[in-house]
Amino acid sequence: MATTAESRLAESSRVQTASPETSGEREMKRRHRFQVATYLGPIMFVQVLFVLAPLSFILMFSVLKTGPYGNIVFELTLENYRNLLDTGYATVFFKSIYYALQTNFVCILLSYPLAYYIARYGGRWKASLLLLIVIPSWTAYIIRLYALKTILGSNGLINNFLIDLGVIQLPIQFLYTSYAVSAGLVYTWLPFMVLPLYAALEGLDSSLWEAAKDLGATPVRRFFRVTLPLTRGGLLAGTLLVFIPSLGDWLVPHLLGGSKFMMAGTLVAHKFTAAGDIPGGSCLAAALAFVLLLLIYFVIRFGGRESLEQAL
Amino acid sequence: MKLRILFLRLISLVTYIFLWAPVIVIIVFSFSANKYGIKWDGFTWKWYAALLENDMVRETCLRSLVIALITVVVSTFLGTITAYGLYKLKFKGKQLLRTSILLPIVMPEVVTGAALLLFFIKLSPLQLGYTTIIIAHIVFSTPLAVFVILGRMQRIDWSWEEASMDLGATRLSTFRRVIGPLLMPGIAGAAALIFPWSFDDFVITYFVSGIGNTTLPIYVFSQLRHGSTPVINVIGTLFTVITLIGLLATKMAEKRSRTARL
Amino acid sequence: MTRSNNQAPYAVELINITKRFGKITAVNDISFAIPQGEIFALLGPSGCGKTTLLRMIAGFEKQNSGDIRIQGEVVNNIPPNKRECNLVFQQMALFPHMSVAANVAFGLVERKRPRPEIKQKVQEMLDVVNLVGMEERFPHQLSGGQKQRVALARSLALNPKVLLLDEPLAALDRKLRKEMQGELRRIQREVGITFLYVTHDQKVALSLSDRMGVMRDGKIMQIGTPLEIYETPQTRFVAGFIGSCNIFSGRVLSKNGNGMRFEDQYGHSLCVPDCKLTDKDLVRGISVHPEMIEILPPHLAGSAEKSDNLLRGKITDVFYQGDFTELTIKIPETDCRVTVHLSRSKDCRVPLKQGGEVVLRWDACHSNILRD
Amino acid sequence: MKRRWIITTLFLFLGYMILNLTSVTAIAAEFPDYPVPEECLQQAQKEGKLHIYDWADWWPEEIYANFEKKFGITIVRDNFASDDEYVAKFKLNPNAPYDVTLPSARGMIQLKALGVLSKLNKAWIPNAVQYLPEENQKLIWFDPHNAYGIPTDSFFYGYAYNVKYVDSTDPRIGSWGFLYEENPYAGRITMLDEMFVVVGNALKYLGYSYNSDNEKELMEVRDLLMKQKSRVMAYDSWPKRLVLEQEAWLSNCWVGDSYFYHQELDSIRGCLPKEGTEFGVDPLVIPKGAPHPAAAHLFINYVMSPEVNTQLILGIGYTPNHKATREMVPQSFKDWPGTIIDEAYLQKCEVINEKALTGRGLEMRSKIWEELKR
Repeated sequence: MATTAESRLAESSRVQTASPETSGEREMKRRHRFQVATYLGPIMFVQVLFVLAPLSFILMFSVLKTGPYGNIVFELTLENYRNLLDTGYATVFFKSIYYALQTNFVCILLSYPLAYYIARYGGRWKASLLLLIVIPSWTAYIIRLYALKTILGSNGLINNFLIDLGVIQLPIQFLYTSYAVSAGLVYTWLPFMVLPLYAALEGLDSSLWEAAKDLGATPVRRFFRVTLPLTRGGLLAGTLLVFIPSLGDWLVPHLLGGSKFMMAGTLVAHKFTAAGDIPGGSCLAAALAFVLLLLIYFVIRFGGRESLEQAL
Repeated sequence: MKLRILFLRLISLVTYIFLWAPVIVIIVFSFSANKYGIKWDGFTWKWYAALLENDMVRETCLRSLVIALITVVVSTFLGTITAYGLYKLKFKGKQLLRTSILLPIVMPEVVTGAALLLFFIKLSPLQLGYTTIIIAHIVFSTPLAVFVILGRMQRIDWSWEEASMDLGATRLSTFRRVIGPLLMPGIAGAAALIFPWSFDDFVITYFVSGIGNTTLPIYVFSQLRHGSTPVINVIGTLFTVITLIGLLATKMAEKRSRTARL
Repeated sequence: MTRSNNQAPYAVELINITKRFGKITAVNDISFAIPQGEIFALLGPSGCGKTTLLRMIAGFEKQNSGDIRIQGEVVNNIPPNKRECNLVFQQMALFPHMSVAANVAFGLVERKRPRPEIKQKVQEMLDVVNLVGMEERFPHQLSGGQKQRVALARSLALNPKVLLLDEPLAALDRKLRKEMQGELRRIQREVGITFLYVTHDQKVALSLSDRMGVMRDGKIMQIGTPLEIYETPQTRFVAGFIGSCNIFSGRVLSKNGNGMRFEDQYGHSLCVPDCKLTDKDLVRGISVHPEMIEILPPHLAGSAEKSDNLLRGKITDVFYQGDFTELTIKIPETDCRVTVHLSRSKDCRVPLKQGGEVVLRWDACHSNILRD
Repeated sequence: MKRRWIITTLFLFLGYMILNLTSVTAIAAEFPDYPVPEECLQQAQKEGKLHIYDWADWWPEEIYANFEKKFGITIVRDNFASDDEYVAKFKLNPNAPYDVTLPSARGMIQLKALGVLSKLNKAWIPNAVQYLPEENQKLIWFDPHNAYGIPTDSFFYGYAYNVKYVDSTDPRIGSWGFLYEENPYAGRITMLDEMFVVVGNALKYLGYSYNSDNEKELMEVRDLLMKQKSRVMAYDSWPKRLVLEQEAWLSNCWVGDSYFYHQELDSIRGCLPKEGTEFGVDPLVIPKGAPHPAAAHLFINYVMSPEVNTQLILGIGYTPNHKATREMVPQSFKDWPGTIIDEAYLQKCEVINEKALTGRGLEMRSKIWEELKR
């Protein structure tokens, strides 16, 4: 009995060494699998259960019907997607994309010089100057939007100031215009542009500028040929961090735009609440998600994933 | 050259004013006697007194604080081990996992909130409440933690880890004594990002909150609907001041510990 | 530092070790053993698998097949933190957030030794590496050499059965490297621990080790004392790598009383010492160290003895190196170039200028036989 | 390092402790002079808790505080800001565990259609039975005999205007036309941010039914609203601050709101348009599966006692439904347009119904609204 077991053991060990996968390799694979499970199991669990499942849930709802009082009828239909094309939601989407792009552009215009200034001339105040950008965003977002409302109102600070200066006689209507919405969006998301840009600019070796200067580039050319291309990653990351939330923003058009127009986010919220059309809302949410994923895809494709992740 | 710096300074100054104006308005008007907190009608402390009497503010504030704390602890922990796994291990589907981790950040909050809400009530045994709020916050903030900590990991010399193991430390002890302390700036950075976000989140919380767990932002929102009340300005002021004090304190502590070391 | 007497004769034994990364074989069926108390250097160009081998011994990589024994005990399945061998990293890997003392104490704390013992051991180790008084410094406050000493002390503190060193001197400047080499030898004698030293710098390997192995493409080419390796490299790789030898390919034509007659690929007839152990068919070439070649003016060529090898050539390059001068000499009508190192003390009767005609001469016994 | 962890854990623990401690311990109640069914009271006190889902910052806080004090029952409140939000909550989660909710008529219609309301136990709410008038009940088509909901007040829509800026001699004042048609106050007008209300009142102005689902009529409304939009400053359901700061001069609102604006700012006048408007009620309803049904009935009975209801009406400025409250409110309140409604005006009003809320009517309204907000 013992001898047979031994011989079997010997045989099995022989087979092991003969096979291309040795025991060492197998042991390594097993340990590797165990490590993957330990370190990444939890996040996979969270991702599958609370990200992928809910998002597919949204997709599922988007092909259902709405009953007369807004109840969900479990009947498959593509009507929601058809509605997407012919009820002018496209206009809302395009308009939101336009606003988001505008916000993004203004953010870049304001943040680039700022980030550049801090990175190059900040000296020992760098950290403090950065904190000064971040701290306002730690005061509740809604409270700040209301304060912005106070500033922009026709009896607000800007108008009073201008009237006192004698620049204008009658208050200008800032609040509840598209300008107010843009200002609100820029205000809210500006720090998210400054930080990645700063990180990118800070990482630049100053000898690069010197080299460019040495090679006779003018400041403008130096900027466009050296600085800008090298901070592309930060710019892309900032763009995503600003573009996405401003596209989906809900409160800014509501509070600062006087609910006079909707952005994509408002529309989704509206569909879920006022219109009471959950399948329709799901469909819009899916469409919005799709548009964004497309965008991310292009950013990753042309900007590189690393630059994006690093800037995050 | 001079002109360029001047121009940069000017734009920076304008941007700083733009960022800080609303905050300063909040702080100034929290002392204004004006009933709607939108005009200067003389100095008063009464809104601060009113805050003390307001149970709702205290309760919601505490609630938000607890939610934010739990979120920070869980998501930095999850973020750390995930970042570690993503950084150190090679396996099939890693890129897919990375992309899927990005998803919650790139989805508009409205979509995330709506999706989670539908999921919680239709498919999960969980009642809407603290658990769902915290889960939703963790879902959103873990990716932030992962990428912030991953960024820090790229700056760590990994021979430190091997050196520690080589000197007889177990994996756990290596993490506790070597990698953990070295990752701390990243973890702290992630926490500093997540805490205010979680504390301040309106959209996602609005969707997934249940009975009797109104958080501070939701309370503030419902209060502000009817015209801003000065008490809200007081809350805003207190937060700004507390943040500033906290930051100053950490700075001082850092400085002292640095000098002490030398 | 007393060690138990009933120890195995070898500190480290490698038995048929093979390691593959995907399709690439990094270490290919290597076996050798290092006796107790020896400094063994593993020399090879970068990418030859020497670091992989070291990491396998330390336990950070797992071999695909073969056994590793440390003092006779098979350690294949023992994780790095349980192996009684320590690694000194090339980048030193001092923990930046810990003081020198804390760094040195790290492993002892991990082993839960009592506090006084740790303290004493740290002092002892700092004493060995000449760093007493630096306990409270942090790594960023130390110079390169000091960091190296701390790294060494940190590993030695655990009293390992073998200390693995991964090019620890590569990051240092020349002078410091030299100094640290001496220090390493001194420390090794003092603590009596077996060192396995990996390097790509043949000078370090030659001067530091008791024995050394030369590696190439995952295989050990030759093992021996530095003298053996330097004087009698067996393959042209070793010959070239260890001392930039001149190599002549060819075969042995005949054996005679004084030695063997060797003809290289260009038809030059050279004299090679007869090695009793060598079958003449195994000789594939010879190597000659450049410093063994003498330069004579052309008219003195006739004065050479029978055992001498003579070649005529033209100087193409002259490199002044300080303690010696390196000459490149081309043998006319062939592609053959010979390098000669002319020491300053040796008097040379030839004007060293480009285009000058010279005769090269070396003694037959300085021709070393190559087998590949 | 270790100490930091301990502190963090402690903080978390403390946080949870304090969260759990916030409930006030029950205080034994002295019982009021209105009928309280003994059985209901006993069960309610055993339940000890009441989950209310109602409008944010609307009803006076004392009503809840007094109830808690009186009966020793802890109230947990959640708020919504619009009927839509309210309905959406139940649509997404039909089992939302609330005991009492306060929708408007529209919300109640939709909830009833979703089948999530439970029938009231009339024996437990004697006050409601005693004080609710008959005449309204004919209009409230969706809930005959108040079987599912007890209307605490009624509401009508109108507008408030500021005589300091608005020409009070304009002959169109008194009609919806003043708000919807061309006027010199462009950029100073706010409209409610409510789809059914804005569309419905426009229909009333044009002489059609509030609930019309006629395409031609609704298209007319669309044109009217699109033209009006250029003059609108904001669609804001809570324009109080704008009105009182005199940024908005002409403001679409609930009748009760204008009464309060007037209390704070003398130059504000209210108007109940002569073309009629929606007549609605704000009923208290109990969802199916409410965890504390007795406490819910107790609360409804409490709110329908004359004193509490008067306190409520004076706190919100809406039209009283309650027979006794109508007598108890002061004369100045009675004089404000729209707070006390006569039978003749009521005939011009309509209650919202399924023609507007479902099918073609809803579809057209959504389209108009989405186009308006594009």
